Amino acid sequence: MKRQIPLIITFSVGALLVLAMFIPHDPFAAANDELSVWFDIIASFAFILGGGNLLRIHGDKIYRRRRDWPYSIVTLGGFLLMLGAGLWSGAVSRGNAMAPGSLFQALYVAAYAPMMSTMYSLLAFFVASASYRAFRAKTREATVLLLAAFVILVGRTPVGYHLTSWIPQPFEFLEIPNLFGWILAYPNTAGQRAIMIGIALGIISTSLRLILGIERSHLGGD
Amino acid sequence: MSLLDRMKRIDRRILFLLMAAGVAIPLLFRPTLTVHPSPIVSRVFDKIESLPEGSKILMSFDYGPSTVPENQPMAEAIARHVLRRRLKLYMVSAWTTGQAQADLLIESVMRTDFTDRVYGEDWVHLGYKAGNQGMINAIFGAMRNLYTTDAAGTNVDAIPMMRDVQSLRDMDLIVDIASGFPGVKEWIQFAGDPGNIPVAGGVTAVEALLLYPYYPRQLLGLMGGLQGAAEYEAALVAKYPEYRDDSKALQIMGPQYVAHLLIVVFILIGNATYFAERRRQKRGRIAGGRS
Amino acid sequence: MTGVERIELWIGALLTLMVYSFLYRDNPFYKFAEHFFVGITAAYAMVLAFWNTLMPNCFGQIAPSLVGHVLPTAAENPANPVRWIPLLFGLLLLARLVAPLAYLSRWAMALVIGYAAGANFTRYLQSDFMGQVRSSMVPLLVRDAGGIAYGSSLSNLVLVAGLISALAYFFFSKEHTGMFGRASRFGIWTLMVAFGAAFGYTVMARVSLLIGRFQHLGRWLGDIF
Amino acid sequence: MLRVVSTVLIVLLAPAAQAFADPPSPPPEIRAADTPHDRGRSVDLSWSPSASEESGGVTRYVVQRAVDRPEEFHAVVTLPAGSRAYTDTSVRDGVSYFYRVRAVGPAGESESASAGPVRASQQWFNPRKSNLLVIAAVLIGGISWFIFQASKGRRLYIRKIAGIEAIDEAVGRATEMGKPVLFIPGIEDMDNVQTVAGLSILGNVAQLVARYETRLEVPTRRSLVMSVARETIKEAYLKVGRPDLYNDAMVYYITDEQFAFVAAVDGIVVREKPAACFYMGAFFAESLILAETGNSVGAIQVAGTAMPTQLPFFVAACDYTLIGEELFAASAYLSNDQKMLGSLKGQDVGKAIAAGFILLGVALQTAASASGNGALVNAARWVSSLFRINP
Repeated sequence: MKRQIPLIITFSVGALLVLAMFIPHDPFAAANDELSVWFDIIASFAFILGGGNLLRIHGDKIYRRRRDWPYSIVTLGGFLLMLGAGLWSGAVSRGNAMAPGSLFQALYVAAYAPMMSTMYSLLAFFVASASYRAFRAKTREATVLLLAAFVILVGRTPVGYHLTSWIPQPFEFLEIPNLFGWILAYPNTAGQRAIMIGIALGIISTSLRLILGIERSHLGGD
Repeated sequence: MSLLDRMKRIDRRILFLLMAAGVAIPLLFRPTLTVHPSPIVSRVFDKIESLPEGSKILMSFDYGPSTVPENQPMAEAIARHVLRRRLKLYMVSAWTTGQAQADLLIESVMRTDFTDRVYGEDWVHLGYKAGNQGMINAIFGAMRNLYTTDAAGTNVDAIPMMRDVQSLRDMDLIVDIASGFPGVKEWIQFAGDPGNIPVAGGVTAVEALLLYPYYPRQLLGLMGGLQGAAEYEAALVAKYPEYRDDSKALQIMGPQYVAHLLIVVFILIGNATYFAERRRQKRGRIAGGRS
Repeated sequence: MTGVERIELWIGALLTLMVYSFLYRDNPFYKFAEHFFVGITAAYAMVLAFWNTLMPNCFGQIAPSLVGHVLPTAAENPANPVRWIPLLFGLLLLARLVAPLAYLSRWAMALVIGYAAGANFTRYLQSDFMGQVRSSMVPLLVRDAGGIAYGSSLSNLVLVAGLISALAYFFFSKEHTGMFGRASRFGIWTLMVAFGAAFGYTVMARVSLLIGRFQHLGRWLGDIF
Repeated sequence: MLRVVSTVLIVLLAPAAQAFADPPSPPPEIRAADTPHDRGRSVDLSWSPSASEESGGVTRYVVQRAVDRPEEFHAVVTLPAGSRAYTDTSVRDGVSYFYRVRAVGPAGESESASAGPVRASQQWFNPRKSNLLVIAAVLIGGISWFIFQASKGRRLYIRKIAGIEAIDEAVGRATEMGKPVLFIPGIEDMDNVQTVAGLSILGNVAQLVARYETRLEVPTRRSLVMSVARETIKEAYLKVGRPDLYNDAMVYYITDEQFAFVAAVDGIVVREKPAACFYMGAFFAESLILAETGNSVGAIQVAGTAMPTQLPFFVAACDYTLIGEELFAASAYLSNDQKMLGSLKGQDVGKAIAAGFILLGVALQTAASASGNGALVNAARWVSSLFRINP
């Protein structure tokens, strides 16, 4: 039973959504819309589940004095501060927690946004170290990858233009800016498309297995 | 230790430092550069340019602060263009962080350059709804299923420009400014393709490549990364020169170029070291065989 | 700059420097920023889900008059008892936090997975399978005003050959030997060109982010001096 | 100065003013019909342009609607001059509507005759999607056939996937070094099929880990993924007879924000120094941050993703990478379940169909372009239309 009911739910919901694609009549059409909202609501509960787990994990860490436990106080402090600010800000401005001037919005601007952007910008440094370390012509495949990357990198700068602008007219397609566009439009599209078609089939067959209940590792044991 | 060994074992922190300097120094001097719009960007510009007055443009803010340097200039350029042409702008967001970005845009565009355009008649901010692609699917069927109010909590029935909007099909163009999932791909899959609504995108350079296969049949046009934003700004400035000073993307192309060249140099040195090392090993092997 | 803006700028700049310190090595400043970041973001997601989804689309539709005290617009719509169902499933999800009832959360999970499978099935079939197959049907011989356009014809050949051979690489039920092996080898090369192009193209995006941060730090330095 | 300007204006505007003297002629023809193949609540309108439109005598059209009788018309929408059609999506099903279009110009307005009654209704099948239905049926058929074959015990050949052996090797090395194994099942939620594939690979890795008695760390960005990952690992430990080694603490939720998650994982990597890192599922920009940090502590890294944007970074920075569809293939391959392998074979049928039709389309297009033959052009168009999305 513990397994049957989830399998029935998955099958009915999945099959209903597939059918709704072809049957524009109610109840299929309406169910399609309604299920989207339901999904949305369940996803919102997942955030609450996440918050609950966070409290549990860090509370436990502090209680047991695990390694680095004082930092868990920082996490919990930030969590409770943001949660309180958000619930308060929403309550006083008709549900718009991000109303300009609210504490919640201020925390977002002062702390959330800068840290997020900074973490993201670490990529510029890691791209540099990866190009030094990993982009080496070790094999024929690696060489092809390297050459394509090289043309695109140079092609995005004015240097690309100046480097090859001397090439005479009938061979102008060899100029780096032209080569840049060509690589993107043809070999790149060919590769991306093959990946996309493959992935689409992977997703289709995995979805089918899920709907039919063949793939059920996510449900765990009985 | 030989130069080769030193290059091989270079501390990556030195590379980090070089990168930081490569961006910071040209940022201080700000060289000026010229940019020409490529066809994939022009198609978006031309579409907005050709729509009759009063046409409806849905703009989705599907990004967050982390990609502001790339996405915000695109969003601003589009918003300026749309309002300037007296088209109607509907702003939504499928990302939790998108709503705040739309607010920032309202500050920097609507409240500064277009104070004569009326909220609710020329533009409306509907805000974020959760659900990712499900959200797009839901408003494709019926807008009011999710958007019963705008971002400020006003009932949509009280908003004039929402009266003749039932679903996404009523839009003349969807412009998605995005940096990941859900993004342009989902707008194509859940709105553009099923409803035959033109979808244009403004995405980070990373996402752009992924979208090329949809162009031009399923995707009207695309601004890819800062370069794409700069190209759109260039097209806008060519037609409406008064926006020259608002062109944020055009102004930071200099550090971009230096950083690119730096990475090219890293790749070259990395490979030179690798080949020198390989030659040394080969020579060593031969010598070893002889003894 | 107002006082609040100045505080925001200072907090932002200091947190930025704390995160960057990780590039040198792990240290207490980074640990502080990391743990603080985790805490506020988890709450942020919860708050937005609560105010933007749960209140208007769930609680507001179940008990409009009750929610109407905080969210006046909710009271304008009639009650929609159907929304009890997702509420129930949402609560089942939280059953995970109570050990003996944990298995009930699988029901909610099953609904999520069923939704994902059903929605993805037709969407990917439509946009990524059919759309891509159709766009690939290009002529290998392109004509223009002056006769045969050799450049475009050759480009189309590269597109088709690259695509078919890359598809061959993804063929799992056949040994990659002989003719088929050579095709799949060419397929890998096509994939590598695509990857190289993606890498090269991406660098611009990554650098833009760094520029954005430096501009932020620049404003902060400007405020100090 | 003012006089000059006004004179110029009068001279310029005089001919135009003449055209505006009369009200515009009404749109001569209007048609209204229920929008076909839809879910109802929609009526398609179209009309022929007013004869005055060309001379600039029309500035806009106002679509009007009446209920039950062609009286008491109310405006539905105002459209700019040049409009020829409108889809009214603000109607109710089963109600009779009448429509007319009013042409409005500088010199007045005029109305078309009314069209109707028209009733909106829902249809039971959308024939525009019939090609989608056929292709879906073929794929479902192909996949199900091989699943059925496999379940009857027929052995199916599936080639080796390069990254898979690397998984064994990496877990082995972590055991030797006495260091933990880090597994990240992507950063997307359970509604992404890649996450499901990543988790089924996790099930396999967990079996190895349990057998070798190594430590496993699974930080997740989504609470749902955490729940499922726990179930998966618990079952894997049970399968190899080591349920005693399992505990919930090895899988933990961090936060839903992408970069806060990355910040925390980076911290875990530099502090715990795992000897093997697995990244299996959907990844975004963090791919390179994770892979470079993992590399800096000397871990063996195996990645697998169907995110084309991140593949280049994993390919460059990791030791092995499962590319695109290989991620799904690996999850089926590792499960060693014949039914899963059968569905993998079904996927190959899909690829063969794609490649076959692409080649057929290309051949027909080429022949049509070379010969200009009308029949070939039509044939090429027909083949292409089989895969159309928006008829």
